[in-house]
Amino acid sequence: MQRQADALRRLGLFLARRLVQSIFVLFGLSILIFTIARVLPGDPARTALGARAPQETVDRLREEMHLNDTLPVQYTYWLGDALRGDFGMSLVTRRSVTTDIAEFLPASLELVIFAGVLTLVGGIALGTLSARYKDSWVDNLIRILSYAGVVTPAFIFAIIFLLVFGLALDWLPSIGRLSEGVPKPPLVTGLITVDALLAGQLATFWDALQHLIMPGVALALGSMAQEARITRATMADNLNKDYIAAERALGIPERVVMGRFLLKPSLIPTISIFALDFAANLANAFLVELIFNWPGISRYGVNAMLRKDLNAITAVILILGVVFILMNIVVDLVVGALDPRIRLRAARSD
Amino acid sequence: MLNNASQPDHAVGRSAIDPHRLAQIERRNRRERWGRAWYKFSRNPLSVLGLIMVVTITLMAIFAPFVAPYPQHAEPFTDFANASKPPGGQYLFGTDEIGRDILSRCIFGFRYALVMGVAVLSLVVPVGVLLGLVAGYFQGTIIDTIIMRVTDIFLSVPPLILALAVASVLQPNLTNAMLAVSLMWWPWYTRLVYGLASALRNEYFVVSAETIGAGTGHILFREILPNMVSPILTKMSLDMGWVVIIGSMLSFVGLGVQPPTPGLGTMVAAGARFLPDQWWIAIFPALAIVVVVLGFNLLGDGLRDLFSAEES
Amino acid sequence: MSEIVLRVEALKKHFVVAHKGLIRREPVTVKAVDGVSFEIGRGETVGLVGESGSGKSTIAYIAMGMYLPTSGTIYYRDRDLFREKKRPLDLKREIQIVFQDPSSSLNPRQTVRQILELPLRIHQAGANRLEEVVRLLDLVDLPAEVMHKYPRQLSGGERQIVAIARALATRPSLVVLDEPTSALDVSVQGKVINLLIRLQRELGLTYLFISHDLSVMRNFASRVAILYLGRIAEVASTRQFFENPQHPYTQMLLSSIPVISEEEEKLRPAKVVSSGEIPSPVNLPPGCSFHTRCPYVMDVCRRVDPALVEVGDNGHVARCHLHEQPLAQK
Amino acid sequence: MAETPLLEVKNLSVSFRVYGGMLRVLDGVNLTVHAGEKVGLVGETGCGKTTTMKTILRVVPQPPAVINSGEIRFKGREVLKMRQRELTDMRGQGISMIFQDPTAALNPVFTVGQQLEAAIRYASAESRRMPRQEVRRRAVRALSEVALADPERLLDSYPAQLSGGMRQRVCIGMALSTEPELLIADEPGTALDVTIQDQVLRLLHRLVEEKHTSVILITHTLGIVRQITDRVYVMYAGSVVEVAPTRRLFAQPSHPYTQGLMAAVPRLSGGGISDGIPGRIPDYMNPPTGCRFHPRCPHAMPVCKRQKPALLAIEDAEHQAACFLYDAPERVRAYQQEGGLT
Repeated sequence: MQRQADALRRLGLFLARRLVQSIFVLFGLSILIFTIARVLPGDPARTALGARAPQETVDRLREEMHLNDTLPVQYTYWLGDALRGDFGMSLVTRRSVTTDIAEFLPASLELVIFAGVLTLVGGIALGTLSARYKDSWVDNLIRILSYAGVVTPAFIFAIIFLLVFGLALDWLPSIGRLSEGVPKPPLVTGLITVDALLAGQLATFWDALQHLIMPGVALALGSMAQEARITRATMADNLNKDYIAAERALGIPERVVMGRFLLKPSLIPTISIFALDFAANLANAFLVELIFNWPGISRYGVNAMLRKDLNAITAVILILGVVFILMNIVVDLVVGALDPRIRLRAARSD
Repeated sequence: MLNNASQPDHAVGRSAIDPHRLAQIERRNRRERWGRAWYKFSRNPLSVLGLIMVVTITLMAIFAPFVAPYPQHAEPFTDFANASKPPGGQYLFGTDEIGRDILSRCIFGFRYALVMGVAVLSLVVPVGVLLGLVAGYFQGTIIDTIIMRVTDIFLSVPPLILALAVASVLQPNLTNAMLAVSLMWWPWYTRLVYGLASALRNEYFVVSAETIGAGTGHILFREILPNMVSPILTKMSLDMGWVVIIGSMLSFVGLGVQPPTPGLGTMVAAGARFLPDQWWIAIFPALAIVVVVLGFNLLGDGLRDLFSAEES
Repeated sequence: MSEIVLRVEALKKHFVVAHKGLIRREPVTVKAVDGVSFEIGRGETVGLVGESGSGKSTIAYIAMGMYLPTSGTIYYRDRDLFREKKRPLDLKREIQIVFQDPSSSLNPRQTVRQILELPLRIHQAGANRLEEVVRLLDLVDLPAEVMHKYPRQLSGGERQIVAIARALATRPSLVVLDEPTSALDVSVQGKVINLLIRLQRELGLTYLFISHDLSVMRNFASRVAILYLGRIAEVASTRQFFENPQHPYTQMLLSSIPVISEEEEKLRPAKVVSSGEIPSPVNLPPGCSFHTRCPYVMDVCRRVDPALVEVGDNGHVARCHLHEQPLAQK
Repeated sequence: MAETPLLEVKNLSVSFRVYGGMLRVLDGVNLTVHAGEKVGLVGETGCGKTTTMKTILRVVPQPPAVINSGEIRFKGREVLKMRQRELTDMRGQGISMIFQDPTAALNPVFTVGQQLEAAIRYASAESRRMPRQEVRRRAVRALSEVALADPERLLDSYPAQLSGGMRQRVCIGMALSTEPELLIADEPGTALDVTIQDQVLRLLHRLVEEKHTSVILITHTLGIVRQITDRVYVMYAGSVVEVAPTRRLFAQPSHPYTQGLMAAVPRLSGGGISDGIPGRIPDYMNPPTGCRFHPRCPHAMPVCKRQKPALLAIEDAEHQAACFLYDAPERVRAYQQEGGLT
C-alpha cells in the first residue's frame, strides 16, 4: 500500500516536472513559428488579400492584424489569441482555423493510430521472428523486406498501392474516408471507425475500415520496417548478455527465456522509437493524405502553406508540436514502466 | 588488437629518429590501417554493393550530359510525336506526356538530388557538430542550457513540417528548399554530438589533457572530435538518403526543383496524374529515388558495422 | 622528514548527489572527503588505501585540480593550490597524474607520438619535440618505434608505461598514481611498479600512490594512510602498518587478503573477521563511522567520533577509541 | 579413482568467428572433476577460463562461438550431443553457474523474485507442479541461506536497488537454489571490495561444504584458490598447462608459466616485486605454433615451437605439466642440444 502511494506520488511529480518543461519548449516553439511567419520576407496582409487587392484594404488589414506595432507587441497579441484557441481565419477554407483543426485532426489521428497499431504489431512480430531464427532464410527474407521498407518513402508505396489495388485491381476504395452514400456516424471521437462501432453501424465501420487500409499500410510500412530492424538488433544484442546465459544456466527452459526474459528488455528501444515515429507520421503523412485525398491535418497544413495561409500554418505546427511533446512524455512513461533502472534514476532525483 | 610484433627491441631504438625512415614507417602504418579497414568493409557484400551504387550514382550525376541518351530532354523540350511511349528499345524507361525521355531525366534527377544532399549536409554538419561539441563539453553551464534548450525547441516538431513551412514562405526553388531543410536539420546533429561529447568529456584522456594544461580548442577539436567521427559519418551517410526523400517530398508538392528542371519528386508528382495507364511516367522516377536512398543506406550500415568492429 | 612537497590540510569535499523536495530543494550530499590532513616529503611514496567510498581517488583528483575542495586546502611547497581560480601552468607542470585505466586515459585516435607531444608543446616550448619523445620512450624502456603506434596496438602494460611517460614529459616533481596497476594482469604489474621505483630513484620524484591493493602497497609505499568513508583511520610507515596495525579496520582489511604463502599468513590478524556492509556515504553512521562493522565496538563509538591519536613511533597515528586514553571513555 | 568422474572435458577446442577471421580461443582443454571435489581454474584475463565453463553448460553464444572438437561428459553423458530438452534438465539441477559480474548476470528489468522463482520453478518435473506459495517459500529460504536480511522485501526489488555485495549473494543464492551437483563459480567477488569479497568467499565455502556440492572455482587470484580448493588447473592461452593438488602446486610450481605467475604475485610480507613474465598474451587469430607460451618462456627450446606438449607427470599422475622440460631426461637433453631458439 505504502509502496503504491509512493509510486503514484512519484508519477505525479514526474508528470508535473515534464509538463513544466514542455510549457517552456512550447513557448520557444511559438516564438520560432511566429518568427517564421512574420520576420521572413513578404507582407502577411498583402499575402492574405492577394496581389490585386487595393492598398487601402491592405492597410486596414495591417491595422487589424497589429502589423504596424513592434514585433514583441505583435507576438503578445498573437500569443494571447492562440492561448484562447483563436488562431484567426483560414484563407483557404474561409472558416476559423480552430474549426478546421477540429475537423481535420481526428481524420489524421485515425490514420496514424491505425498505422501505429500495424507498425507496432508487425514490427515486433517480424523483429522477434527474425531474431529467433537468426541467419536462417526467414531472417534473411525479413531483413531484405525491412530494408526495402526503410528506403522506400511512404508516398511511393501510396502510389503503387493506388495503382495496383485501387485502380488496376479495384479491390479497395482509394479516395476519402467514406464512400458516397454511406451514412456518417454521430460525432463522438471524430474517428469514423470508432464512432461507427459506438453507434453500432457495422456497414459504416466496414466501409471506413476499407478506406483506411491503403493509406494506413502505406504510412505504416516504413516505420514497421524500422521497428523490425531495431527489435531484431536489440534482441540479437541481448541474446549475448550474461543474464541470458545465467538464466539458461539455471535450467530455465528456452521458451521462457526467450518469451519472457529476453523479450521485455528488448522491447524498450523499439517502444521509444515507435512513439516518436507515431508523432512524426502525423506530419509525414501529408503526401499519403494528398494521394488518397484523406482530409487530414497535414494535408490541410500543406495546402495552407502552398497558399501562404499564415494563420493556418502556425496553428498546424503548434498542434503538431503539442502532439509530439505529449508523445515524448508517453515514451518516458512507457519506458519507465518497462525499465526499473530509469524509474529508479527518476526517483533519486526528487 | 593483439599483436606479437611489438616486443621491445632496443637494438633498433635509436635509428627511428631518422626523419626519412620515420615518414616511411608512418606511411606504411597508414597503408596497413586502410588496407585492414577495406578488408573488413569488403567482407560484407551488401556494404560493397552500397558503395558501388553510391559511386555509380555520383558519377552519373556528375557526367549526366555525357551519360544520358538525350541530355536536351532535361531542358525545356517537347516532342509530342513520341509522347507517352511505353518503355522499349529507343526509350528504355519510356517517355512522358510531352515526349521527354524518362531515363535521361532520371539521370539528371540524380544531379539535383545529390546537390541537395551535399549542400544540406555541408551546411548542417559543421553547425550542428560545433554546437553539440561546445554544449557537451560545457555541460551543466549556461552555454549548455542555451544551446540545448534552443535545440529542444527545434526538435519538438517533426522536422518535415517546419521545413515545409519555411520553404512555403520563401520563393519555391532548389536553393530555398535546401535552406529550409538545413534550418531544420542541424539540431539532430547537435543532439547526437551533445550526447557523445558529454560522455567523452569524462574520459580520462580528456581529463589528462586538462591536467597537462591544454587549451579548450585543443581539447574540443583534437581530443574529443576525432573520437566521434564514426557515428557522425554513419549518420551523414544515412541522412543523405533522408535528405533525398525529403527533397523529393518538397518537390512533389511544388516547393523544390521547379519544372521543367527534372527533380525526381516533381517527376513522380507529375506522373501520378497518368496512373494507371501510363504507369512508367511515375514509377521509374520513384524507383530512382529508392535506388539513391538504398545505396546510401547500405553504405551507412556498412560503415556502422565497420566502425563497431574496429572498436571491439 | 626532509622538505615537504605536498601538504593536505583539513580537506573536505562534499558532493551534491540529488535534491529532496519539490519546491524547496534541499541538497543531498555525500561527504566523499571529510577532514583529511597529511604530508608528503620529498622523494617519499605515500600510499592512500581504502575501499569504495573511502574518498581516496577524490583526494587525488582535488590535488590535480579536477575538483575544488569544499573546505580546507592543499599546499604544494607552501603554495596554496587553490588560491587562484584557475591553476597556473607552472603548477600544472609540477604535479602530474597517471590514471587507473590506460585504455581510457590515452586517446584512441592519437599515436603515441601525438600523445607525448602534447605536454611538450605546452611546457617545453622550443625543445626538439621528436628528440624529446625518443628520450621519454627510452627513459621508460620502450623502443622508439612505439611512437607510431595507436594505443590499441599496445598491450595493457605498454599502454600504462606510455601514460607514465606522458606524465613525466612535463618534468614534474610530484606524480599522483591513481591505481596505476589495478587494470593490469598480475604478470605485468610488477614491471610497471619496478619501473616507477627506478624512475623515482633516477629523477627524484615524489609519489602519491592511490590503491586498494595492500600487497602492492607493501612493496611500493614508504608510508601508508588508510581511509574509511572519507576520513583517515590510520597512518604509519609501511613496515609498522603491516607488522603492527592498530586500527580494527586496518586489521580487518589485512585479514581479508587472500595470500599465497605461510609467511604472509602470519601477517593476517585472524581474529578480525570481515563482517557487515560498507555503509552508504550518503548516510554516515553517527560516532565512529566504522562502528557498524567493528568487532570491538563500545558504547562510546556509537556516540562520539574519535580523534587521531599517536599509537607508535614515526608518526604512527590511529583514529580509534581503543587507543584513546581513559579520558574519552568517561 | 576408478568411478566415473562427475565431469570430464577432453581436448575441447572452441573458436570465435569475428569480423575478419577466427579467434582460436580454446586449444584442447582437458579437465576432470570428481564428485565432492573443489577444483580451481586459474589463469589471467582472456586465457579462456570463462569460455570453457560456458561451453560446458552450452550457454556460450553460438554464433559467434564454434565448437571445433572435444568431448564433454557430465556423469558419463555427452553434453555436446544433448538435445535442448536434456540440456535444460542438466542445467540447474546438474550443473549451475555463478557468473563473473553479478550486475551483468541479473536481468535488469525483472525483480530478484521473478528470476529466482523461475529458477526454482523450472528446476525439475516436480518443482514445475509446485504451488506458488511453495516456490515463494523456497525463494525466501534461498536468500536467507546467503545471509541476506529481509528476503521478502528483497524478492520485490530490482537488481539496480541492491549493492554489489548483495547482488553477488543473490547470484550465489540463485545458483544454489536448484541444488546442483556441480557449481561453477566464475571469479566470485572479484568485482567487490576486499573485505566484502572475503565475506562472500567464506559464505560460498561454507555452503558448498554443507551441501557437499562439487565446485569449479575460476579465478585469476592465486590466493583465493589456495584458500578454497583441493586441486588446481592452471590455464594459459586456451590450454591447461599444469594440474596439481593445491598444496603441491604452491609448494612446487612446475610449468614455467605457473612459476612466473607465482613469482609475480606481490607478497604481503614485502621483499619487492618481480618483473613478472615478459611479453604478452598471444593474438588468438594467429597464435604461436607449438606451445603457445614459448615466445614468453625463459626455457624455450626449438621443440616448443614445433610441437604442442601434452600433459606430462611430474612425480606421479596427480601433478602434471604441459611442458617438454618434464619429458624423459634423455629426450630433454636431445631437445636442449638442438641449439638456441631464435
